[in-house]
Amino acid sequence: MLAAQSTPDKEFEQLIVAFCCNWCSYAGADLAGTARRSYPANIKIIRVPCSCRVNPTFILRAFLRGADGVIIAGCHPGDCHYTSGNYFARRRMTLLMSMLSFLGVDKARLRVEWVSAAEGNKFAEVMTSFAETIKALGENVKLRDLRCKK
Amino acid sequence: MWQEGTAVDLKTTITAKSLKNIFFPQIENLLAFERQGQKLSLEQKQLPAEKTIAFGVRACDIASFNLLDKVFLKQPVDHFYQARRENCTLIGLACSEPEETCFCRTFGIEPASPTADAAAWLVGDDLFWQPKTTKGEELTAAIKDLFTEAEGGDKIVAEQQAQVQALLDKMPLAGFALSDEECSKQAEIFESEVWEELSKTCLGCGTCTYVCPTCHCYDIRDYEVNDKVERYRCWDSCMFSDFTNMAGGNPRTTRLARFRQRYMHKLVYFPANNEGAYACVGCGRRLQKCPVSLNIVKVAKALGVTKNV
Amino acid sequence: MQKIGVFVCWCGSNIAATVDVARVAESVKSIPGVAFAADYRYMCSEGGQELMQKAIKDYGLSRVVVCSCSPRMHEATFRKAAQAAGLNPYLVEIANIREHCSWVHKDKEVATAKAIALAKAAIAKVKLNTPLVSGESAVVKRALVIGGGIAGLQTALDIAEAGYKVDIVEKTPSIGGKMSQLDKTFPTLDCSACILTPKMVEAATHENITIYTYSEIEKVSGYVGQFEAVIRKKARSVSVDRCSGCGICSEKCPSKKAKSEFDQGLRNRSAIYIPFAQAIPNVPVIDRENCLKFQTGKCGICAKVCPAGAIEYEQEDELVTQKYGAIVLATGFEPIDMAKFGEFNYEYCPDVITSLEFERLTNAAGPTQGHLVRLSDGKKPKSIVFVSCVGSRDTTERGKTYCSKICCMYNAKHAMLVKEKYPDIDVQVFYIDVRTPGKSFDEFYRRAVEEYGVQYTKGMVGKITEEGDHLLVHASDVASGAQLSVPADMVVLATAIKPAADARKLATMLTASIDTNDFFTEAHPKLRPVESPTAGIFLSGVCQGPKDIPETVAQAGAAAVKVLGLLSKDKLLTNPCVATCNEQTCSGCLACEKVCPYGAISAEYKLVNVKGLKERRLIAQVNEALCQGCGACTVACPSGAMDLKGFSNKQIMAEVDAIC
Amino acid sequence: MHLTEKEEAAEILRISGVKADNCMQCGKCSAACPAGAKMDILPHRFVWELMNGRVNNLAASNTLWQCLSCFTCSARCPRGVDPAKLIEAVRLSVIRKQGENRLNVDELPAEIDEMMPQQALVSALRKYNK
Amino acid sequence: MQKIEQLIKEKARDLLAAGQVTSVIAWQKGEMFYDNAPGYFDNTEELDALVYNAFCAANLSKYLIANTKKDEKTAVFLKPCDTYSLNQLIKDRRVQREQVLVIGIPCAGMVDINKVKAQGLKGIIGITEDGDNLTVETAYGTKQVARAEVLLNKCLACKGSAYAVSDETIGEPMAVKHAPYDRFAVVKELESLSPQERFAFWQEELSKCIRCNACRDICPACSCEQCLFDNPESPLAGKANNNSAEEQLFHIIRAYHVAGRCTDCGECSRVCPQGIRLDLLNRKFIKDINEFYGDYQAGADADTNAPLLSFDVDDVEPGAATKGRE
Repeated sequence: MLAAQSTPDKEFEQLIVAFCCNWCSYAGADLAGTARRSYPANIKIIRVPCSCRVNPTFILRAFLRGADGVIIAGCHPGDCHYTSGNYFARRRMTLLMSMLSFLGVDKARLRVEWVSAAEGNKFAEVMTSFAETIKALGENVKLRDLRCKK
Repeated sequence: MWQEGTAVDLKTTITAKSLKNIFFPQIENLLAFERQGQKLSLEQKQLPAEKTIAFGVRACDIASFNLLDKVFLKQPVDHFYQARRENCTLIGLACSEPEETCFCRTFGIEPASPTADAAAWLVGDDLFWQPKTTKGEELTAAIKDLFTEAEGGDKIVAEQQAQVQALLDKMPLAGFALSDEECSKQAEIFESEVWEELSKTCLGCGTCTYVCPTCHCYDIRDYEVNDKVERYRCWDSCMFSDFTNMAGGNPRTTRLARFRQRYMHKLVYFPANNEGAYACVGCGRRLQKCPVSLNIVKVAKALGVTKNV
Repeated sequence: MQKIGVFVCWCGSNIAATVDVARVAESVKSIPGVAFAADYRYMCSEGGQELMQKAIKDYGLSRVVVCSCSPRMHEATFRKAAQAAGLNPYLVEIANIREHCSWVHKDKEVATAKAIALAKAAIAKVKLNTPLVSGESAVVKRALVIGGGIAGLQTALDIAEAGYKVDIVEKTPSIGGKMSQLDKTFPTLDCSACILTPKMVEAATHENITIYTYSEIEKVSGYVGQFEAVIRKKARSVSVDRCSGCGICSEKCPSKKAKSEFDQGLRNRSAIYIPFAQAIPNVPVIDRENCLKFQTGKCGICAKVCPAGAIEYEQEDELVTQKYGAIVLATGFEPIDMAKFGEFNYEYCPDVITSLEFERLTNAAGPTQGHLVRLSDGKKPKSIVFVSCVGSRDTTERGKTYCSKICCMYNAKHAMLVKEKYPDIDVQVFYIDVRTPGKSFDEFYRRAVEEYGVQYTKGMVGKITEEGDHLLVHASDVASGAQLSVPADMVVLATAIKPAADARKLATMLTASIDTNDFFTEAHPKLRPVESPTAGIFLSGVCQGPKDIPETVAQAGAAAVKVLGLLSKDKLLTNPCVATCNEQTCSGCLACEKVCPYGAISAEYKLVNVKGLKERRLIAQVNEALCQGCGACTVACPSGAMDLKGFSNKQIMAEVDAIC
Repeated sequence: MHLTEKEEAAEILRISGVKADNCMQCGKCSAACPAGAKMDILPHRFVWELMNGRVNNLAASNTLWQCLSCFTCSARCPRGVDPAKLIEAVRLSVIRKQGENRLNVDELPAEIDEMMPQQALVSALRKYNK
Repeated sequence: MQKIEQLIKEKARDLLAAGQVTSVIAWQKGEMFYDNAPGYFDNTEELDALVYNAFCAANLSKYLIANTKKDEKTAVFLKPCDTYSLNQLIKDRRVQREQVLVIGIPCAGMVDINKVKAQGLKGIIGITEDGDNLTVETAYGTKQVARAEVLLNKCLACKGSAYAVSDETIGEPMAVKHAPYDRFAVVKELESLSPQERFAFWQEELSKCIRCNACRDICPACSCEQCLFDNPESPLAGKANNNSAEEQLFHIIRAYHVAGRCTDCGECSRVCPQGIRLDLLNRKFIKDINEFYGDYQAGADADTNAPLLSFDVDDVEPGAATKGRE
């Protein structure tokens, strides 16, 4: 049975995947850009039409491939461009987070945030605070496919 | 793998999972290759070289290794299997309390006298030991101070063997025997309409193939890992829907076809290619583990290839 | 093998300053499938697009990745450019290395590494792009305008003039909105009713315009070109056809204790009332809360006295369903509530009033027939103080952070009107900054000071207290540094303005974006100020942000032109990134149909050929016209049969793999 | 170490934690200040001076001692600036420079003069018992 | 249970003889007495192989999927807990209700042969039921065993004798006598552990998985035409777990797919050849759904919307939900 051991070769370089919904949080990220708000560079944003497009298998795949943290940003409940998208996303992510925690994976590695198109500052703050949480948690060794880590 | 300090359980007659994975593990990386520009570098995984001892192997599992040898050691030889097989000394342990699902005698296997590198009998607290092959001799020599000459050992062992035979005769599957002549009528069995009825309730899950000690099918896949590609081998089951996915399509699309193939391989095709040796050792794991209790005994009876003994 | 062209944009220095664009182009060259990679100073410019088109032709590129600014900015531009070069526009992917990289990371090394990672993700995704063709959906040649103020009227008139049908839905019993409450309007001081009433009549009589007053929007569904709105026509309890507007019923009505909303509560009105003289339609409405007939079942005098027999107590709310191609939001504004501003003593001193109440006082049709008198004792005031920025420019949670823009002008207007009619009244205005920008506005304000002797004092009013029969205004004169306690007979507060109360409810209904101050967010503050990001929804008037009447009318016209741009098309290109169901793996459980917000999924029995086996199965079908591409169904589908074109499971997985 | 006036002003702003730059000089704090009449430098000008790096005239002003710390100005300020805290900060910096205290505690007369307004007693205690 | 078997045989004979149904689904005798298997009975002669005793745990509702595709009428004998699965299949449109004749049969709790063996009994030849005890006849002598001690885990969490859906019923409802049992007890216990201990528990438990897919293929809620893991197109297809991450991945996704549709019938952990406690994963989801979105029993009826296919405007926020339970 392969024990998952972490190999802290070089200074731990965290890798965070952010799924941002095109209408709100992606626009919030753009606004954070235009306002020149900075946040850690190891956060990489994937654009999805709505937070309800994020399939838990994408998140598990990201963890499997070595992501240390995954954050899903969507519109504030009620403001979704597709009326009910983020409500479904909210339920799906609540159950997924609870199950990951049940399996012993640190719950804080997966986070859901509601950021509107007008909240550039909040986007930058959320990303910075998430990066700090992940740095504190250290490298993700529990859900990582040992063959895939670079 | 046994580590220091873990208790040894010799009581259970048959293990849940078969022992084939000590020679033919469920997943195994065969080789890896990498492309630098136009050059392709090949990295052969070195063959497992560590010496191992398998203690407490039942007669049926030992017989299954002989069947697996017929597959993996025939040309072209599977080096990985061969390396593991040669580096391992098998010590058979005779059955003292057979299960009701055991029918190893149907295939001419003596539960009480295992034919491994060395045989052992556990009677009460003392263990009787008898080396059989050169490897067995070497091992016995290496640990000879553990042994004391057992006088009258044969008598006690023979007594246990008789006892086992008597117990087995009481079992429900005692009278189950296959007629070689019936099993060789390949076309007739293939056309039999019994398959329809039998295969209807099969789930097509693959438990029987993975717990069976003699099943040896595997799938090879290339796994893209960053800029390297690893070729790895893993068990596969003929019961899975995509088992025979080929370039041209999938010849066995219905569950009936897959179900029939599984049993015909055990009862008909394998004996035809291997001098009449059935691809089954009667360990009974399938009888216990199949979710819908389908097994070779029921199929054989339905096909009418049994003979009464 | 794909032939991918990668174009890395400098964006002048916006990207090139913190991202080594040459190294990005260089490092992607080694990725299998990339046939061409180059960096260019301005990819969105003429030259940039030509570079791309030339490369597509010369290298026979099958896919294009542009590493530049946000796709929300120039995705359309690059797609058109690719299309012009003969490549399907949906084979272009954008890597956002400006807003998400160069602008937010200072260290060049780090930013370049991230840009390369984002480029790799885009390349991984573009390999799996499939050529898509936009579908078409018909456009209903009818527009809906929500709100009957000057903004709604102007937009409706401009649309109707172009020959399209327009419906106006107004919440209050009459169109006219806040402008109908004003006395004079700046900068020309012409009477508000004189310039508004003709527009109201024009709208009422225009054959292309239908007006629903005393009505609200119940529900809106559908999407651009195919909206469907349900309008709730609240029961007026008066028959619009038979009523002649004689007003006898209002006179005779015994219940007079309701406060008139039109007069900002400065006088009462009867339960059956016409809000103001020039109201259109000139038909009264029964306010059921205050009507004795509805509350106690007795009375019924109005029915008896009505010469035309137009009173219909049993009238019920009526739901009208109507299809529209475009919807314009013109919901206007309201003054903020003074409850949190105790220091001005608004609730206890009747002589401390808001500017809108002042408008009613000076209006000839107002409660005092235009005579400027104190509300406490009815006497003529000898001195009036105007206070600017009450609740505006306030970063605490009491007020609004923004400047309400119109108060400085109407303060000067009020000051001049008082001085012109009653030269002996002392008028003082306390201000922080007088903001009267634009054509002839500053001259207007200076005229109040130089010709009419209005006293402007720079300094915010701190507190208002009562002293005997007059008020004491405590302020400071920031210029001289002195503390003032100015006696005043009347104080007018220029309160901040906020969007109408039900703006947020409408935003949810229309899925239009709305900001934290409840103003509707425009698609782009500079380039698309009159459109909502939600296609087919347009913004007219103060609902989009504080503005005065000239700007409102200008923006109303602009919104109308945008609507005409939409309605003039017979067919609209629909978004091709819609869901699609793989018949081979669909097990017909229709979990997708339950999560689809647009009801775009139905089910049909079809003969499906799965690996040679023909079977009759229930298969989910996507109506490509209704589907908006949110993707909820793709996750609800356990077998992965439902996928989304443009954002397919494999594409997103490829991006995740490329990033991790 | 001897700070220039500009540095001292910046230091006071830092200690008080007040974001003086938010001030738009609307004068509402001075308008509502109950002790404003007797102050030579009204609160809004107090903030203005500090914003522009001048503190000496503030240290010499009587505002420091007239201010009753009733915090009306801070409550009313529409920009969330806290003038009372700035006045307090300057007052503290003055008190800490020994010898410049206005009144020594033991100089207070034994029995308190009944004409002394209650408010003055309270603010005096606030000022001295720091 | 003997007389119930007789009633079932008569019922099946009448139905087949009258041609009301083309086939009947029930249990048929196996080689030993405890390995009864689900069986299709198309004519009355086959009926003597029909059996109903303490070893008929298999949930027959999933077999209806195949039959209702061939628009024939099928009769099926369902225990109370199986009827929930049928409701779920009807809700997922995998079974056409009008082509199924559901006959509810009482159940006094099914016996787990491994628990019998765990009591030290080997070489079992026969078991007879009398009242609350079982006499077990083995090659080494006979022994008395109390039924309550050898019940299947899933019967300990029996949902009562009511049928969620049935056209007709046979016999009187029987109660399952077992010690009081909280089906979430183990889940709660696991939740109280530290993340490290939980991870170790699951890594140990899931490492036994040999990916034989029995859990997926027996599960009535897992009824896709082609499963995600078999579909070469899907990026998650895979035949074996290469490391602990992939083991967890397979089980999280399998449990997630049936979340809100799992009726807690317990078949997955019954058939797992490696004895992995898979029902704990499903019960964790059920416990969460009950806690966050109100008690929900999948299959209680055939129309209420599954929790993951509906929403409420003021649902709990994802982060908050797991606060406090580190």
